[in-house]
Amino acid sequence: MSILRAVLAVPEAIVLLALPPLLLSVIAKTKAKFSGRVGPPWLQPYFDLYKLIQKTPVYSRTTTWVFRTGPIVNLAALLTAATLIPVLSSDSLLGFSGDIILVAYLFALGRMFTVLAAMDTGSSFEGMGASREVTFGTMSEPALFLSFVVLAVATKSLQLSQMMGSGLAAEWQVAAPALVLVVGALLIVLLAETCRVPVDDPATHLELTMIHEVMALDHSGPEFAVITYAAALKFVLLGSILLHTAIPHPPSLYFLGPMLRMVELAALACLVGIIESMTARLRLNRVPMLLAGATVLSSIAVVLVLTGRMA
Amino acid sequence: MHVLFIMVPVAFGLLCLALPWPRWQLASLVVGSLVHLGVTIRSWMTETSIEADAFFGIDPLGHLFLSLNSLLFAATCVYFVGYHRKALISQRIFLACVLGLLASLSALCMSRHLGVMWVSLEAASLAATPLIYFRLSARALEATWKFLLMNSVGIALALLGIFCIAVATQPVKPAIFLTTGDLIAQAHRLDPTWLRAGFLLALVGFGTKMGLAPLHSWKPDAYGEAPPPVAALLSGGMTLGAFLGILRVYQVCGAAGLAQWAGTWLVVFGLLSVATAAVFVVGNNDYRRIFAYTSVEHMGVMVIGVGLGLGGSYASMLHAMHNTLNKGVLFFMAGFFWRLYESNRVRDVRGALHHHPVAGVLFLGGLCATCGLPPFGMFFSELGILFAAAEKSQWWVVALFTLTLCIVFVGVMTAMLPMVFGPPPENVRSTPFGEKRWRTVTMLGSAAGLLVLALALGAYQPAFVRNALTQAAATLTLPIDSAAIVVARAAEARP
Amino acid sequence: MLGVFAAAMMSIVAAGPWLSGSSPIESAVISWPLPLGTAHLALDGLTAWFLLTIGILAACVAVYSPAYMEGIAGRAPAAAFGALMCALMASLILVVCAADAVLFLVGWEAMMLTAFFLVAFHHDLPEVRRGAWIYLIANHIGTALFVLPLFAVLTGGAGSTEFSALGPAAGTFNRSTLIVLFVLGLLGFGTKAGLMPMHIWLPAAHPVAPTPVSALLSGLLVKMGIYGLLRLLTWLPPLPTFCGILLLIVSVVSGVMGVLYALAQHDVKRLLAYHTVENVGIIALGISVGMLGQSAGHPALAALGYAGALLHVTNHALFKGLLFLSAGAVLHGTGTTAIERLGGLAKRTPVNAFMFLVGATAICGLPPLNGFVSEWVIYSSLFAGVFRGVGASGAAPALGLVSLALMGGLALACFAKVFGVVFLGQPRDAIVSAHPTPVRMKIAMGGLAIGCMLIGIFPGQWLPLVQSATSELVRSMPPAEVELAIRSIPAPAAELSKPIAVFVLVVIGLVLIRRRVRAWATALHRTASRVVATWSCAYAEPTARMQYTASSFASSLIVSFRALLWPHRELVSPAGTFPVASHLETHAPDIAERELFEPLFGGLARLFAMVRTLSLGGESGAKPDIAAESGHPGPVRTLLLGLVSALRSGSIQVRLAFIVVTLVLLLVFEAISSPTAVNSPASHKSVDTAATEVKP
Amino acid sequence: MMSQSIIDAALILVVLLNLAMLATSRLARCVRIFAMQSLLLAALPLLLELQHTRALGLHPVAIAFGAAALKVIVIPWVLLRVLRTGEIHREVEPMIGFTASMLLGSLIVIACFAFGHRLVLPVKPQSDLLLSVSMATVLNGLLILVSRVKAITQVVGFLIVENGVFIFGLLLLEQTPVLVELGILLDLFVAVFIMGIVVYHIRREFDHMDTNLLDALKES
Repeated sequence: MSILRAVLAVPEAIVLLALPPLLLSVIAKTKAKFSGRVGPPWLQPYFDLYKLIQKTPVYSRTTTWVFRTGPIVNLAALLTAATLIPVLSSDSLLGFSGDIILVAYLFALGRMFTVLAAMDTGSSFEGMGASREVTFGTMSEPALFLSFVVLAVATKSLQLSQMMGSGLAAEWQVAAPALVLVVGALLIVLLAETCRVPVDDPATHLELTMIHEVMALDHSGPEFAVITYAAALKFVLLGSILLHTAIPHPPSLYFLGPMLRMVELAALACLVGIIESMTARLRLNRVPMLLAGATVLSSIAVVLVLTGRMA
Repeated sequence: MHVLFIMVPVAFGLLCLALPWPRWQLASLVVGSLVHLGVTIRSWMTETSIEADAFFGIDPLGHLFLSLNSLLFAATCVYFVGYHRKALISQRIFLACVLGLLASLSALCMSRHLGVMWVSLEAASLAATPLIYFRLSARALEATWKFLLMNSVGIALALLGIFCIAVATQPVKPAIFLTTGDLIAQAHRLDPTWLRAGFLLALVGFGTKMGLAPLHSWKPDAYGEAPPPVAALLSGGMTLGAFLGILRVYQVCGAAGLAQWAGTWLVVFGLLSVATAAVFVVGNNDYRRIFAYTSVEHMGVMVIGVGLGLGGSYASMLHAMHNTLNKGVLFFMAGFFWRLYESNRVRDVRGALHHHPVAGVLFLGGLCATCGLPPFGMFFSELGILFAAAEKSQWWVVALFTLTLCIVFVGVMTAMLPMVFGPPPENVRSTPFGEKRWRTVTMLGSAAGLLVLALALGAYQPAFVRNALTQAAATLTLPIDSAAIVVARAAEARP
Repeated sequence: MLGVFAAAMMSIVAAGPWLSGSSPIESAVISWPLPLGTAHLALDGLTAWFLLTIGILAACVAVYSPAYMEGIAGRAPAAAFGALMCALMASLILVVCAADAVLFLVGWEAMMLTAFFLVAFHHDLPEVRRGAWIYLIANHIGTALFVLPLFAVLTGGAGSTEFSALGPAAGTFNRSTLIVLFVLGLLGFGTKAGLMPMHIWLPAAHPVAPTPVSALLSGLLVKMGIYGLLRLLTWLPPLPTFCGILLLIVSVVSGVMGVLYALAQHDVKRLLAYHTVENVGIIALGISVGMLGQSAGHPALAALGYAGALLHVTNHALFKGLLFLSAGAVLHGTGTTAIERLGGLAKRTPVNAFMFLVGATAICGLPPLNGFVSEWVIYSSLFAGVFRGVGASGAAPALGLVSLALMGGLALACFAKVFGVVFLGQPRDAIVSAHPTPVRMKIAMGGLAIGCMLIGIFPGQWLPLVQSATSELVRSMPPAEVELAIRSIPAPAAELSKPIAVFVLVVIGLVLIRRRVRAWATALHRTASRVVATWSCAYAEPTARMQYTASSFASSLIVSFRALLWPHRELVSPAGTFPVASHLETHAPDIAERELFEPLFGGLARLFAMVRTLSLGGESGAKPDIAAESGHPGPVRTLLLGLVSALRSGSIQVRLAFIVVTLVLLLVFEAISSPTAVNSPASHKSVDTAATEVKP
Repeated sequence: MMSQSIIDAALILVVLLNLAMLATSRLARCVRIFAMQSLLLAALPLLLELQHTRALGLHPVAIAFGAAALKVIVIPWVLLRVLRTGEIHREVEPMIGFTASMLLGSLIVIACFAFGHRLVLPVKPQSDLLLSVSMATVLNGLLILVSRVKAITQVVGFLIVENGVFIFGLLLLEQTPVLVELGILLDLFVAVFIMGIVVYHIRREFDHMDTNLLDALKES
């Protein structure tokens, strides 16, 4: 890794850390526009985080250290994943052959600890949310891996930054249909993993219908801030995986690339906002169908790629 | 030397009849068997030679079986001291019959002449008859009648078979005796047709006595009703005698170049026996009858081994040895449980391990030995037979053998494990004889002795044991593939 | 116990030099006369790897057991337990060290037997007896029906029982024989390893065995099945692709079904047993990739697959051992392992909770623990398989990938359920009290936990150890490429360790930051954090009964996989204005047990009963329906009736008839089969003349 | 030569006695028939020896007298005594009717004669009938064993089988040494003696001799 890359990594990292809340407010703004409201100020998420951080937390007497560590481990896992996933520039800091597996399992680690932290309260609502979280997580994982298989086979690599970099741009001419399916699958995975409509509605206050929010019912103060931030970060990471797959940048545009990527992320946020405004939440027992659909899409893509490679 | 083997038991048996006091009778029984054992051990020290055309002589095969019998009898007599009850009608006759059985079996093992062998085998079964009727109950009587009649018919057929062999020797000039030595030497000149007929008749006859399926049906009754020590003698000793009878005839057939043909029949009967045992063990509720069927199974295994030749017959000898030891242990323990729980039924005997730990452990050991689990010897013998079958690439034998043995294992374990494990039932007495510990000690001691011996010989095989087994196996297989016969045949064919 | 510990240490020491460098095979023939075969021991890379596994786990169990057995006071003496454990150790070591078929089988059966006695240790309880029985029968059937014939075929071909002779002999077999051998091995060793559908003994035996024994069963005995399979593969030449795909499918089935059943269990130890099935599936997945690589001639692929399998063998031994010991601590403390009755143990036994969490994280294959390392290697081998297009042009490895991912997710769900319900929240059953965990047990668990962490955080130092073992497995391939392939195994590990280190550092950093922030916030408001009742949407006083139960937690997943599980739910939904006593239960009885084995055994038993009663009296199944035929019986029916009644009576005539019939059949058969038996009168004369001229 | 025809006649008579045994309905008569048959058989070795070599050797004489003493006098005496002491209901009670068993028996005889003269002996026997007759006798004995229910009749059946074997033994008169044959006879005697005792016990235990009722022991 060249000195230049190292130097450039610093501002990129800063941007990466600063970006997520903004995307949240982009989504909020979009939804506000659609419902004809003004919406909160652009920096509202940052204010919220600051407010939460300086609050003194309230703990249930049922909880243990697991309750406190859960959010931290989750955030740490996501931050580690961020060093492997190409976010703005199309290569990653610590990427190595086989890092896709690590990324997937880091997400899983985060989920595990969020769920455990939720169950630590012993409240039936959190238990409910945890159950749904693991259910949907389990079901979205095959779709994610199958999409990875497609990309890996297409680019003959197990390193995210190579699977989605300029290598993929060439593949789009060859295996476009497969990749389109993969993009679809990844979009569904994104919505499910970041608990967005149609899988989950972060805006609702009916605990019985919630997944992600209900798990955080008892978290307060800094823990809650960490959770909120981690959710946003997860959105950014999965979103950039989606974008790098859908719109691989040719290496020709050097520093334009990251800028462009930020715009695309904002656009993705808008898209999610639009989806949330247009569609209604699915019934919970319909959600597995959606995820199964994602799995089907990606498996068809796998078949296409394998047969295509045989031909 | 040879005379001693027969005269010692006879003498002590007469002593039993003569002595008025029960204790002394018992003493003479034990002493007699122990002296016999001593003579046997002595015979291993000294080199024994066989004179030709003598009625008696000790060849490796007979020597092995003789020693096994002697050992089993010694253990059983010690056991019986602990087992027997005071109010015993005609104890003297019983003891005399035990020693008579020993004498006739010794004669059988040493006999070099088919006729003499037949006589002593018949004598053995006649001596065994009163032993089975020991309990003087209706069931015992029925068992006795069935045993007596079936064995007599079988033995008559065996005699017919021996006569057929005699007919087969008629072309041999000058005429020869029916001594095994002569027969094997002259085998290539025997009339094959009559030899075959003789073999089949002898197989059925001795097979009835040995308890091969479908001729086995006297076994469960006799073993179920006879007092357990007697059952041990029958299943460990007398069956060996009948087996020896078959082996003698098989030797002749082998020498005459009919080994393949005879072996096939042996394998068929063996598989049939193991399969029958498998069918009848599963779900059986009388543990002595189950043991009887395992005896049928083990007879089958031995016969299969011999039928496979070469490696198989060594494994078969090994199996015969361990069968004797193992049957001793099983029936000794059966007798102990009979005294402990006063029932033959499996479901009445529970939780032996808690109830009487030593007995439980011994019984468990016996079970493992029966089912052919290492480090007991039957594991090796059955494995050896399996390998022998595979080496001859007789895949059907391999498949049926493993399958049926597996079923027997399942049946035995399913029936017997609950006897050992779990909580014992109420209202059973803690020791069979109240305060008389020495009885318990003698019974369990003799069982433990046999079990330890089986364990030792299973895990570790001293050189002389291996020699004995291999030599015995050699007498079964060597004439078959020795070049001498081929040469002789060629010489016959030339003029 | 000391003996066990010593043996464990010895095996580790013995294994040491072989793992560092692949030195030549060291073999020793002991002058111990067995009735059959030779007492020939040998030590190679593969053996060393399994010795290492045995050593580590057994040592910790040896430290753990005494304290545990003191707690669980049974009627059986502790001395017997110790002796049996030593015997089990000896037989385990014998199995991996044996270089002779007979010796191997001796060790194999001895291991089965000693483990049986250990499983049946608390045999006062009926369920213990049943579990032990199932264990014994299943294992013996596996051995007797499949392993023994396997070795019979091999030794029959080789003409010797030496392992060294088996390889060359196997080289001469034809294709179909090889497939038969492999299938026999798969069935036989698969039974021991607990591959579906031969797995039924694991969920039966593990819950009832004393916990240290369950740990050994699941950590070591099951691995002996894997060892046997690998040993078999070292002898066989590269097999047809079909075999690899078969193994892959079997392992996928056992993996997915295993974890699904685990999800449906209500007893911690039973659940862990099903997870053993799953992990064995993962190991077998690696092996199958290795086989595919071998049959397609890709040494690198083969090496990667086998290496992943071997690594997972050891890792599974570590974390499954840890989990079982921790579950044992729960049992030791509370006296139950029923998930629904437990809860909130993290407050009362925090150390044990931490141990269990480590194990759970590891078994879910989550970084930064050892489970992830091996699963990562297997993943990359599967990806490589897809790239190379082995196994139905890459479809098989792709299937493997997806199902492995599915297994990961389900395992996560499962252990979230266990840990969340057992250790978190409040105690669900007030009467269940928890004693503290004894120190020695803590030490033992700590050892295993540290092992998991070390392997997980420093994979770069761990992976090279597996090289010599792997090279044993791919020896049949061109050595140069093999050398290269072996070298290439641990290369990415160094890369892998970087981000894992980052993760650990980030966690530590965040914790520190969290401290500072809290201090700062407290300084700001001069109020420390408050502790109140769980809010849970403003219930005034949430009780323990209001917690989410394990069944409900798992039910959504179980329901969505009901096509595979066939669970039956008992849902008494609340009804009426004042609903009372409503509850939900989901049970998933084992399909293999219910649909395959019970009918099989039942049928056999019935058949035998019929044969028995028909041939020698007793209650005959056939007689009534013949007798029931009304009206005047015709001749045929009379004959039948007569036959049946004759057979039913134990009468002496029938038995004599058996003899006669047998005899007649034999003679007739001979007379027909052999032409020499009956001569024509023509030849009579010649014989007469011969006889006369012989007569003087 | 005439002795030849005498021998053949004797053999035929033996066979007829078998059939008579199958037909008779009285236990005592069964025993007596057996005794007569044994008498014929005891005479046979002498006849054969006379025909073979004009002089009488020790061997056949010993055999003849041993057999006669045992089978003609002692054993029938034992059996009849058992019959008398236990007031045994004197009917035979066959499982297969008399006529049926007669038919079966004669079928057996025919088959044996048809098959027997096709069998080649290595050395020409003194009489071609020996082989067939012995086979017929053995099989008839077995038939009695299987088809009769009285314990005593089964003993007689066993004795008939022994007689058949004895006839076969005559084929190799010069081979089997005297010792063995006497041993065989002795065994036979002891066997029957013990059988007699057991039969006596059976009667005392069950006060019947009907072996049909001896089926308490069976698989359950």
